[in-house]
Amino acid sequence: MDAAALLGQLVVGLSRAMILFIVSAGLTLVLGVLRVPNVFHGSLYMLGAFVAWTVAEAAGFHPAAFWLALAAGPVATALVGLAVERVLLSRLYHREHLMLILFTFGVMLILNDLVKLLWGPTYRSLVPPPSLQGAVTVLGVALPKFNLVLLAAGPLVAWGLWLFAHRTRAGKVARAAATDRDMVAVLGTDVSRVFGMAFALGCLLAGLGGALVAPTTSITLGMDHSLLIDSFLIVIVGGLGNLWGALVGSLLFGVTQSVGLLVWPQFAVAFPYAVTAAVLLIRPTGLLRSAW
Amino acid sequence: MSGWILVGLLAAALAVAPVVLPPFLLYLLALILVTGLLATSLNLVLGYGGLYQFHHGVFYGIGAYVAAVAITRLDWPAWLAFAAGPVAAAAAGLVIGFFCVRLSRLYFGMLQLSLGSFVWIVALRWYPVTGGDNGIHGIPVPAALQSLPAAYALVAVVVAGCLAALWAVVRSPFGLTLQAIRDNPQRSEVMGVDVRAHQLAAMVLAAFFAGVAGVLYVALERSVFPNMLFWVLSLEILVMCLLGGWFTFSGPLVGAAVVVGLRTLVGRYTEYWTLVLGVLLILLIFFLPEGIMGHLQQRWGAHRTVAPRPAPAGDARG
Amino acid sequence: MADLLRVQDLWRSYGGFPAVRGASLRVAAGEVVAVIGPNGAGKTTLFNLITGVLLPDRGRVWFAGADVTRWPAHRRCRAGVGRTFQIANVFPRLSVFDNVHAACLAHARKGFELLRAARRFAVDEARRILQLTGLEAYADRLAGTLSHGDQRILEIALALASRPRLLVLDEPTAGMSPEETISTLQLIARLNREHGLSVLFCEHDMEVVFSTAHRVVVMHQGRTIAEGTPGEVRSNPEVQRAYLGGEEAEAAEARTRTERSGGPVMLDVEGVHAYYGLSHVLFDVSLQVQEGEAVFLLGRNGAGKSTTLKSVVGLVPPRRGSVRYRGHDLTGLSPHQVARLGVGYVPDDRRIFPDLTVLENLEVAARGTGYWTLERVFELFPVLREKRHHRGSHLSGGEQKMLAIARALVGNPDLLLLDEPMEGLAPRLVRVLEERIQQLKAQGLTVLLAEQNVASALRLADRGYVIDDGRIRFEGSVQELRENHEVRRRYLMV
Amino acid sequence: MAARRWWVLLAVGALAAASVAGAGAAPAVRFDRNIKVGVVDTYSGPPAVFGNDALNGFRLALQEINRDGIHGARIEFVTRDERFSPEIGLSMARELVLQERVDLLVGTINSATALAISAFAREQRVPFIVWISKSEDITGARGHRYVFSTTENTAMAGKALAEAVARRGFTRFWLAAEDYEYGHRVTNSFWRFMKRAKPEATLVGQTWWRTGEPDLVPYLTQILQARPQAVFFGTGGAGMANVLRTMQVIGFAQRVPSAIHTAIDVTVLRPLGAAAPEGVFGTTDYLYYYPDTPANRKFVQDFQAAYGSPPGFPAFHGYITAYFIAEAYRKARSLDRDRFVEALEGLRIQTPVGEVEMRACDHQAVLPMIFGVTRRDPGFPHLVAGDPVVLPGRDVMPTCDDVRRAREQAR
Repeated sequence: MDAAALLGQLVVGLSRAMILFIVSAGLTLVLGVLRVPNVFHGSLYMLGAFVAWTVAEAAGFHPAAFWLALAAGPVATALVGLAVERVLLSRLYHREHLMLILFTFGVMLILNDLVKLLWGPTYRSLVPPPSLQGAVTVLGVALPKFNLVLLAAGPLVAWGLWLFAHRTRAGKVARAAATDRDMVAVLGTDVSRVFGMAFALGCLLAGLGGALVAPTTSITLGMDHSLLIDSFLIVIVGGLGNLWGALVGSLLFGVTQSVGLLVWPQFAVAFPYAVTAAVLLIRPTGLLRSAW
Repeated sequence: MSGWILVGLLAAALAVAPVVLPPFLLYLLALILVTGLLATSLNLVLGYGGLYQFHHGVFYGIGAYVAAVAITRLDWPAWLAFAAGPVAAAAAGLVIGFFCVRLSRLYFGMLQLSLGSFVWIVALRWYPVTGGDNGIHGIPVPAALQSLPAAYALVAVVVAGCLAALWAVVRSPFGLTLQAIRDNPQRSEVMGVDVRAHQLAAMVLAAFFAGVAGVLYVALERSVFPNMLFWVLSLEILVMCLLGGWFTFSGPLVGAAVVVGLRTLVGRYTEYWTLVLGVLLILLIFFLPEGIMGHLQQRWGAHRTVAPRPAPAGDARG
Repeated sequence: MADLLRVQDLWRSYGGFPAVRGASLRVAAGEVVAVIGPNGAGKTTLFNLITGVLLPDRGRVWFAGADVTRWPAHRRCRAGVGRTFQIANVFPRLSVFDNVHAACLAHARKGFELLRAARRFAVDEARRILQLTGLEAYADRLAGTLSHGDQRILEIALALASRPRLLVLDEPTAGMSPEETISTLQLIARLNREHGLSVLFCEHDMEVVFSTAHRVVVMHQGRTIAEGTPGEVRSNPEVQRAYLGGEEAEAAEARTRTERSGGPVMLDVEGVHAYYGLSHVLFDVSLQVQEGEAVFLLGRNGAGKSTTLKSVVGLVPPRRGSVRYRGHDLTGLSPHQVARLGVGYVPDDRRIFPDLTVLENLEVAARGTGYWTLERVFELFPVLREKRHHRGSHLSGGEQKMLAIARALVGNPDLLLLDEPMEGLAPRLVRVLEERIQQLKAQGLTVLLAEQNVASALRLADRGYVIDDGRIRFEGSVQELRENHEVRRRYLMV
Repeated sequence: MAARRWWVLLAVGALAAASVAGAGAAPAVRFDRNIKVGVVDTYSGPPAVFGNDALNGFRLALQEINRDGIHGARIEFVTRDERFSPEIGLSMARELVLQERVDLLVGTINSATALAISAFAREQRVPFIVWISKSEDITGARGHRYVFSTTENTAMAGKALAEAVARRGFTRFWLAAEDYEYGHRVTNSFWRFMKRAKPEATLVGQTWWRTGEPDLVPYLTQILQARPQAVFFGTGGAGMANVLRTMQVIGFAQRVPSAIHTAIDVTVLRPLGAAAPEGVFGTTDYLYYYPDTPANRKFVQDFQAAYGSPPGFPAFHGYITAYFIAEAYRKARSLDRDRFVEALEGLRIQTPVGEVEMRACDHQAVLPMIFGVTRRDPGFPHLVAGDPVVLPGRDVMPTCDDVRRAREQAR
């Protein structure tokens, strides 16, 4: 194993980590503010990919429509999330957590079947515009050009979320509501709207992850399954509700897998899980401080 | 008293089932019994213990896999392998429980979900032993169990025995203590109860009975599949408990009957069975939060119950 | 008499805030000892340290001759320490009988008895305790459906099940009706007399303390400052000053008050009944606040002050009765709607957002374009400006109090509900805060001040109400209250 | 006892078969009911593409068959969606046999389900014909009297591809596969046959990724860095689409020759359109455009007319399965399951790719394999197989002795 190969795999692993981060950031946001482990988060990721594909297809896969398609995915999932939260979930906040989790499971079952109904079982592909097709050589590794977009998107999203949480009033209110929602209410803020917004934002990130992953892979039913478990593990390893924890967890996941390929390619898939297990056995509440 | 009459009638119905039911319905009944035992074992920790056991299916799968692997790969005598399944499941319950009971409710569930997922991944990837995504099929079972009525008889007798044992546990000092812990762990602690030890013991017991269910599945289907350890199945078992009523003893059994029955029935007409289940689940959460049996109990006033206390905002530590 | 319990110089902090700093006491076998002290004096924390719910940072606890300082709660329970909690703490989904039975089983160490039926163990014991506590009639009811008072008695029953030698009761009569209080006191007395049980309890109701306790220990700001017979404590000047807020300071005060009655009615609470779950907390509470007034709502801990304020802001919506504010009906509005109408609220437990900085705590609350800007709030509380980038959880108790008030102010309220702003603060800080509140009043803010510190309340307010057991017991001006010794003695322990 | 009955049945069956054969022109038989086929396959999720394609081929054939009928009976069928999940598939099969009382079972895309149902079929003595899933265990180590396969299996695919690749002179290989039953089987048999064809072949390394892995870039870049002379990929369906796309994006196939079973298949290449890479070696047992024979043309035309797109390999399997069933019943002249099994053994039928035999020793249809290299062609909207070569079925199949040995070993 030479240094160049290691660096190459690191770069490759980073772009995967970025997708994981975007999705799990949404999950951890919802966990932190609403304290709901949203089981249909993965379905939204899938939905985001399908919507992006549909918009691109409607535009005849015109290169100019590509970015529009990428934007349409998250917007659609945010709307779906918002609708579910406003109409149903918001009526359940006073109930036990178990009910909230099972509710999101029910929504997952419905959403997955709806995606099947609407798009059918065929797999689709969303081709990036010519300028982003093909690969560039980074550190001797052929890296798809679109992965550069991912490498940029991750930090951008992290930065954006940080700005939101610390520089906007809404973000600060959401952080405050995470610890004491009644107090936020008596200060004159409609907490339920804050929750709706935070939930929609979380869902938006799931859809964004899906839309961003769409040009790199086949868009299929079931693409949500392994991702959901991965992102749950990531937020647990990072510390529930902790945004930076999601970033750390994603990097751990993405990088251990791609670097693990150099060490023991046959079992590289198991590396992230082994690392997660090790972390949790030592620190059962995750690496960074949990918001819970 | 009427309860015992009902139990007697049910036992009689189970006894005559092989004579009156066509084979497929007999098989379905056996499957419902196995699933019902699985759901009831979950409810020992969920409804009676107040633990968010999100990944109970793991113990079911471990019980089934250990029995299957012992028979097909290690050439153990079938009955010995059948005994090994529940023991292994209980051991897994001890290990997973050891790490989980230290944590608060939701973290408990989440950690369990992740530890359970490791077990699932092991089953899915350890091809030489577990058969990977393929599972293990055509497991040779003792000649006495070859026919469906024989397999049914085993399932019916064992499930009835396990339910009786679980009933005894629920009514025992341990069961009462467990319910007290569910209602108020802190108060129990101050009362002199070692809360974690009880929770751990409950997890081991529940895992054991889930393992029994897993072994019965092997006896009935002669197959094991990695999906038995997948989190989706675990959530389905949770749904069964909720549907039947997770503060009642019979609820999970009823829930299992409804879910397994509907899956078979609806599955014949539409490929969108999960959509139906999802809608059913949401309706349930909104309109029948105490589940079918819980609702009936309230209606008939067998016990006066109160709505579960809403978890206060900072509850996670509970 | 040998000491059954001995506590020596206990210390315990929460997140930098020392709740108990040097508490010592002893309880002899067969003795009934009361711990008194203003809210926030550290009584509950002390009890948690004694029963093992919390472990101390420093100090020692001996029980029956053994050093139990590091023992976990369940081990102390087995050694003979039984306790109840400040808020009803039973097993709501179990029947009353099962509640007690579970406790008896725990005491009998039958918790791991798996297969034999529970009813084969300790049933007589459970029945005996139900009888002793007068709960037999409710044996089949689910505990969660009992009245608040009965739940408290059930709690005592649970504590008895462990056959304790010492019963530690945290405000056993809080929130009880007078009848329930009397029967509870009789129960305690009987347990002490007939069963030789030692009792350690804390209580705000001085009637209860002085009629029940053999000895009284006084706590203030986390320290035990005095002890003695009820008579001795009553006449101890240090206790007077610390506990009762310094009558002499009040007497020395000769400021003229601007009597400002006659403004339009701003807040009109009428016939409000409020509940926590099933327990009825407020009974037919009515009060009025006029524009520009400062109104006190006095009462000891658990009397219903906080609940009254919470039912105004919508955190505990009244089940019956109405709350009107400037012509708006507040009943049925959610808290944020109430707040937007101009009602500011400072909770007694501060409720600072711990993960947000001081500045962010204020930004989250800032609302409207009124007088109060961040700048003006910082002028009022300069220490907050210094610490504006510190996280809320890193502030001291006094700073958190100030932040809580500042946070309410930046919402530019017209009516400010202050819930025990002085609670648990050092005297120096009390002075500072009082000055600030005076300033606010002078600026024309209408204030409803819930206090148990009589002196403070009387210095700050124009007129007001006394509440006890969830009922308004007195209404009148400061002068009238000052002269009404009966009310002050009965409801305010003065 | 059970074994004895089996022998009696066999004896009776053999006698009956002999008498039928002996009688030559036997008297006309009329079936007193229709033949009922239970189809268990995946009709939801990504693999449903294959399940639906196979069912369409099956339907098309049934239309033709039912026009004349079989001894006065028609073939009916019911479908059940196993959702790519063996326990559901097994449960469905059980329902079809015990409740719907079907005469035989047909399915499925999922190798794991096929093996599970096969075990059940053996126990219930119900014929089961596997039409898409390719695990060689189905008719190999775990084959039995009641299971048949009308699809090429991993042994055939591995052997065909290994021999074709071996001719090109590579010696240093990398194996990369998706971690599921088919991936394991096809990869193992490729390597087994490669070592047999070229004992000096060495393995540089191997990679396994899990099913549904969205991003294969790390895997492929790592393989490139290890510089093998050729790579074998064991994957199918959506996973295959992912491999091909990623190869295309990072220019993998241009740098390392790659071989994938079904890489030249239409079901794989059509959805990818231009996103598929050129120069990948592939095999399949059916192409709608090659060989361009009248029989194939007719099948393609009919299929295109009925379903609006050309048939993929599953459609071909579905189509010949229906004909195998029909011909076997014609020959058995009975609805008896054991008579049907015996009639199917060694049966030869005419298909769009010529005569196909159901080999009696292992119940495996003897299908030819086509080898080719992916290439753009202006005449097609998708990539096609360039330089196709047909390898006769009997050359790529394990011998009856191999199968017997495998079965003995499994026991």
